[in-house]
Amino acid sequence: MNAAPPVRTVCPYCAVGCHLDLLVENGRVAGLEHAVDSPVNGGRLCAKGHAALEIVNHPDRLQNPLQRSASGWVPVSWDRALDTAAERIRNILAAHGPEALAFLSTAKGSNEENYLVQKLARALGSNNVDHCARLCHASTLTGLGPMLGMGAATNALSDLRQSECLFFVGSNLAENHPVAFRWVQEAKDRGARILVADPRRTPTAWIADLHLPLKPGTDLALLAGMLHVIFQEGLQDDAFIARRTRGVEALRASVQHTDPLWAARITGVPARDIVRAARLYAKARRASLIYCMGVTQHVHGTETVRACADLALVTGHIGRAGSGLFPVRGQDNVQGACDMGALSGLLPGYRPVTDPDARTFFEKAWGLPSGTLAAAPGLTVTEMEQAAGHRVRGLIAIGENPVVTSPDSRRTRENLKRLDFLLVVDLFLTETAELAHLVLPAAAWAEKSGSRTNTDRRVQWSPKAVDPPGEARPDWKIITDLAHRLGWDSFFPYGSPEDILEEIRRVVPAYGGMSPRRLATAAEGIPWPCPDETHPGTPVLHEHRFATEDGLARLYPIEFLEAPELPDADFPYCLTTGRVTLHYNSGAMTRRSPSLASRSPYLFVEIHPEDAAREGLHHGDRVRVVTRRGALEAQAHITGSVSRGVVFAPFHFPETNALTQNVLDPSAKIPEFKTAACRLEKVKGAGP
Amino acid sequence: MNAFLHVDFRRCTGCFACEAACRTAHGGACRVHLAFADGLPVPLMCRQCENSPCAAVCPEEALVWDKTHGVVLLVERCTRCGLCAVACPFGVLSVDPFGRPNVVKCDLCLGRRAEGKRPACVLTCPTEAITDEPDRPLKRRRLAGSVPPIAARPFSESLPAPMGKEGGVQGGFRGKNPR
Amino acid sequence: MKETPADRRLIIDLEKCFGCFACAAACPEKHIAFTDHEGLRRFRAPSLCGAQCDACRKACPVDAIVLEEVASEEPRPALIELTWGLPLTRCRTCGEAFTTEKIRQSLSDKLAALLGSADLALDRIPLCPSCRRDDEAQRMRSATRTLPDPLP
Amino acid sequence: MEQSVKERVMVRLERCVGCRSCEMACRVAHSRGGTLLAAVCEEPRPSRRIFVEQAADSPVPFLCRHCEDAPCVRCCPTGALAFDEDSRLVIYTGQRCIGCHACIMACPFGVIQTGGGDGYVVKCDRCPGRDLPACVEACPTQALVLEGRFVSDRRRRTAARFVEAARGAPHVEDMLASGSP
Repeated sequence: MNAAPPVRTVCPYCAVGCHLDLLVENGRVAGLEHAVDSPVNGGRLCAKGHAALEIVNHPDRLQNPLQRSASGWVPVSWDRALDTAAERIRNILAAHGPEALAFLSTAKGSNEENYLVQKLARALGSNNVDHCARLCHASTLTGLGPMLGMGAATNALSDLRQSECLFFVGSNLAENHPVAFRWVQEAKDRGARILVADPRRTPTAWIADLHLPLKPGTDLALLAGMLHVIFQEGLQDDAFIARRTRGVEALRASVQHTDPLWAARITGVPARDIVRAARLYAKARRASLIYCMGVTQHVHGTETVRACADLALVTGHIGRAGSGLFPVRGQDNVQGACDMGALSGLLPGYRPVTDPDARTFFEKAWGLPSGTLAAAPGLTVTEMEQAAGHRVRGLIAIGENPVVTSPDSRRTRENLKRLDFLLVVDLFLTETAELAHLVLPAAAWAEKSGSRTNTDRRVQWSPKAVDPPGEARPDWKIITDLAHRLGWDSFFPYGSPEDILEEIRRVVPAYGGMSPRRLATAAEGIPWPCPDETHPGTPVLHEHRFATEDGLARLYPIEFLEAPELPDADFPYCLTTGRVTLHYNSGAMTRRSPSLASRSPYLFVEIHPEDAAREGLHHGDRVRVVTRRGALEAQAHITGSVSRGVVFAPFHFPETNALTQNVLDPSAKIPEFKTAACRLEKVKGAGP
Repeated sequence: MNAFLHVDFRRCTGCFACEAACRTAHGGACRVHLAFADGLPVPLMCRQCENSPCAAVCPEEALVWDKTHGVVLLVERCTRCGLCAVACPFGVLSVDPFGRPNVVKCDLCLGRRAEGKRPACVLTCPTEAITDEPDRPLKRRRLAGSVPPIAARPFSESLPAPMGKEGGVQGGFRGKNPR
Repeated sequence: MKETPADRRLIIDLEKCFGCFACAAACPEKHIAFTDHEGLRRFRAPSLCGAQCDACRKACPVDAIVLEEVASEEPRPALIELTWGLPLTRCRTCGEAFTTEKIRQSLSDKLAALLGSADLALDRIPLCPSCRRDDEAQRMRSATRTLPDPLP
Repeated sequence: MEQSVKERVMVRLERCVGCRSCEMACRVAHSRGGTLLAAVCEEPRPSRRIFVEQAADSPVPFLCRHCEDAPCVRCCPTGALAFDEDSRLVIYTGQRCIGCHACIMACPFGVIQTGGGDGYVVKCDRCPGRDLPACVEACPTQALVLEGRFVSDRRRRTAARFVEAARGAPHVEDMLASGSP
């Protein structure tokens, strides 16, 4: 063969962490090779993975720092850009103090980059650092943290194939993590039962033995109903409960009245199916519960996550191979970004900022003067956006696109416009970057090396394959340079991502054994916790004890609460949002990929045939969806795969989140994305 | 491998990986088409018909069926008249009068197979819905019993017992073990 | 188009031509052009051709092209543009024009004879390729009873 | 044409011992030579239309069930597969087949395969020349039987079970399994 051997990188899209072999010719990514020998994906790649090259070589990539001027964008040199940024940041610090500054970190960046962002923010005295995990799995952290001691997937995804029963709650694995779905299919081939609770008949539900099409926002009632059946019929694992958990009595009392008939009334799922689901899940020898944003993106996200964990705990389906609890993450490094403490209330390694010992430890480790780290938790993503232009005067957004991803996005846009200084670091001139004062060009995944942690806690090293286009730079370099200009040079002495990883190993015990050399040679990465160099990593969590103080899991009682906005006479339908297979989150990457966008080019909403008939809508009509916050126009797709009364819209298009509610889960601060009351209006005079 | 790709569309999740892989492998036009019936996907590509209508109508006999390669285009004979595209009952063949390649159809990844690799869509399909070894899915289907996955049914009225628990193949022949 | 003594007369047999584009694809000089517009496939070609090849004649599947030497004694014919058109056929389902009526007819007959039945020709040939795919998807799904009932 | 409804082949699962005699008999019956010796030497190898698979705990023979509203018939684009109302069998006509393999993909039982013969796919044709299909004839334990016999046998078994249950003697299952029907 000619040329250099392919470079094995980790796919930049979802959290499965597939390997992608890049062919490099003349310093450019020329093609990709299926990584057939990879234990992660065995050569498989989804459509987004295949299209990843279109992002690296995209003509619209930013190549120079851009500064806003009266006449539009002006390309400036890096020196000038960084100087400007440092000066503006210093001005804000001087005038308003560190609380007026906020950092949006990114789950698309490596562990090292997230670590640096939070370190810079905290060194400046601000805990206002957060990232998009707040919008997807924050409730997992607040829910599972106190129960199990750790808010992460308990098993490797490949463990799914050993399960005899897979229960999906609000997760559409087939569409969102296609490559991981092969393990589900494999389990099914071995005779496993698949249960899917989802208001839509998603591709995951196509292979389900039992599909529970519940009303959006009623997952908690369904889970409570199932727990009632389990206790009623004595299907719980009493030995496991006695040995490893606390608080079962309170839980049992709380589900005393939540019988299947009650749950059926609330969820719209026949009681018979709830009973059947409970029996199938509880009786299986090995069962897995997979949940996703259908559970977390609710006002009651934390409670629902806890109900999921309760279900897994009382049946003993946790802490064994093939039995686990899987909060499936969306982004390639959302797990890592959380581990690195890019969260307003948590320091690296999930140590709370309110803990004085933790603060002292990090002040020592980082060589900062005592008292530098702020004790109060900072603002979360949604709070930052609400406070932007008011309390928050300066925002540094790295690889985030809040104008598309935030709920009630119209208000977010207004707020961002009022900022004194908005710095955006991104690959493209995104919807958010268009509002910025300064835009810095970042390097894509193939243009920088770094470690990334996928959804089953495996830390993988992704090496650099090519140089960034033009003057674009990797995020870690940008942050280091910015820190130097802010006068923190001695605290940011990094010359490469490897240097940063060495520091991470010292301060985050779970990453202790992950030397750059070891990561680079581990074929499928190392699952944390991995405390030292000889430790093989931990594929199954909670095998012998939970990560709580006394090693016992806490069971939490369930209290059912209704969704904050129920359909009424004016807004008779329930709008729910989700992903489609060809697009990814804000669409900043996928909507720019010609091959993906051509197959799914426009926004659509799915409507049940009966509802469509009532509204006089036909397939392909233009329809206006109106909520109390705004309206969007889209093409109507009439399909029987959504339940009656439910309207579904994918959230990859900027229009969608103008409609969603900005009410937050009180502890996780995650917004209610999944339910909103809406009405449908036919748009006159426009054909398909 | 057999000279056709076996599609078990009941396993397809409509993830478009096959289309993307095909585009990557052939650099351009895609030869796999995901068609949808009421929202459910069916991947379609050249079926490599052994007595194929496209070959039958070709005036130059440029399309021939071969035991190992399926329906092969002999480029030097082809005049790009486009009759094959009209004759193909599955609509998976198209002719570009001026472009290259002239006939766009699944060639079972001829180039990749020459290098000892499997066809791109087969390799990349996450659920093994497309395969070049039909024996595997057929055997799997025989063992899975008579009823295909519930797939489309909203509520399963009866859940047959899983394999290997209560013995024998369930729900299969009328002559089920009475025990 | 240069006029050289070796020009040959291009004669199209409109009875035979059924409107494929083999000649247009074959001509190395791209003298023959076609457009599909408003239900008609319109061909344009020069009446005289100086190229020393007979690619178009060889490519024509129905032998509708004759290249006739212009005898040296006869007066030089004027170079005009030949245009001819054939009606296109529209897809039975979506109405998209996808081939000429004459090709569709000829293939239908041919396939019916070949298979001893008209099933295929009647079912699929009147559809455009994309509708054939949809039809096939529908047929496969309904044959295997994997089409869903709407959710309640 | 000696036409009448052809009885289908049924399987008494409890009797199958997995000897694969049916597969062999099927190959021989569908070989050109028609004898075991000829079939062994024949090239290409004659194809079988019955498959004995090892399921979880017992061997199971699979063959075409001649569905009355069959997926393979419904998706055949040329009508090469059709349900014959007279014999009540799914009949394959090789001359009309274009070999598109759609039936192979559609058959929920996985009993249609590619192969030679007078067409492009092979499936059970219930041995048109014979009174008793080759597999039924060859089965040493009579696990494969024709429909009529199968049904009457099942009826007798059930009746016997009721009688035995009424008398309180539980041994009938064992007797039936060991003795002849």
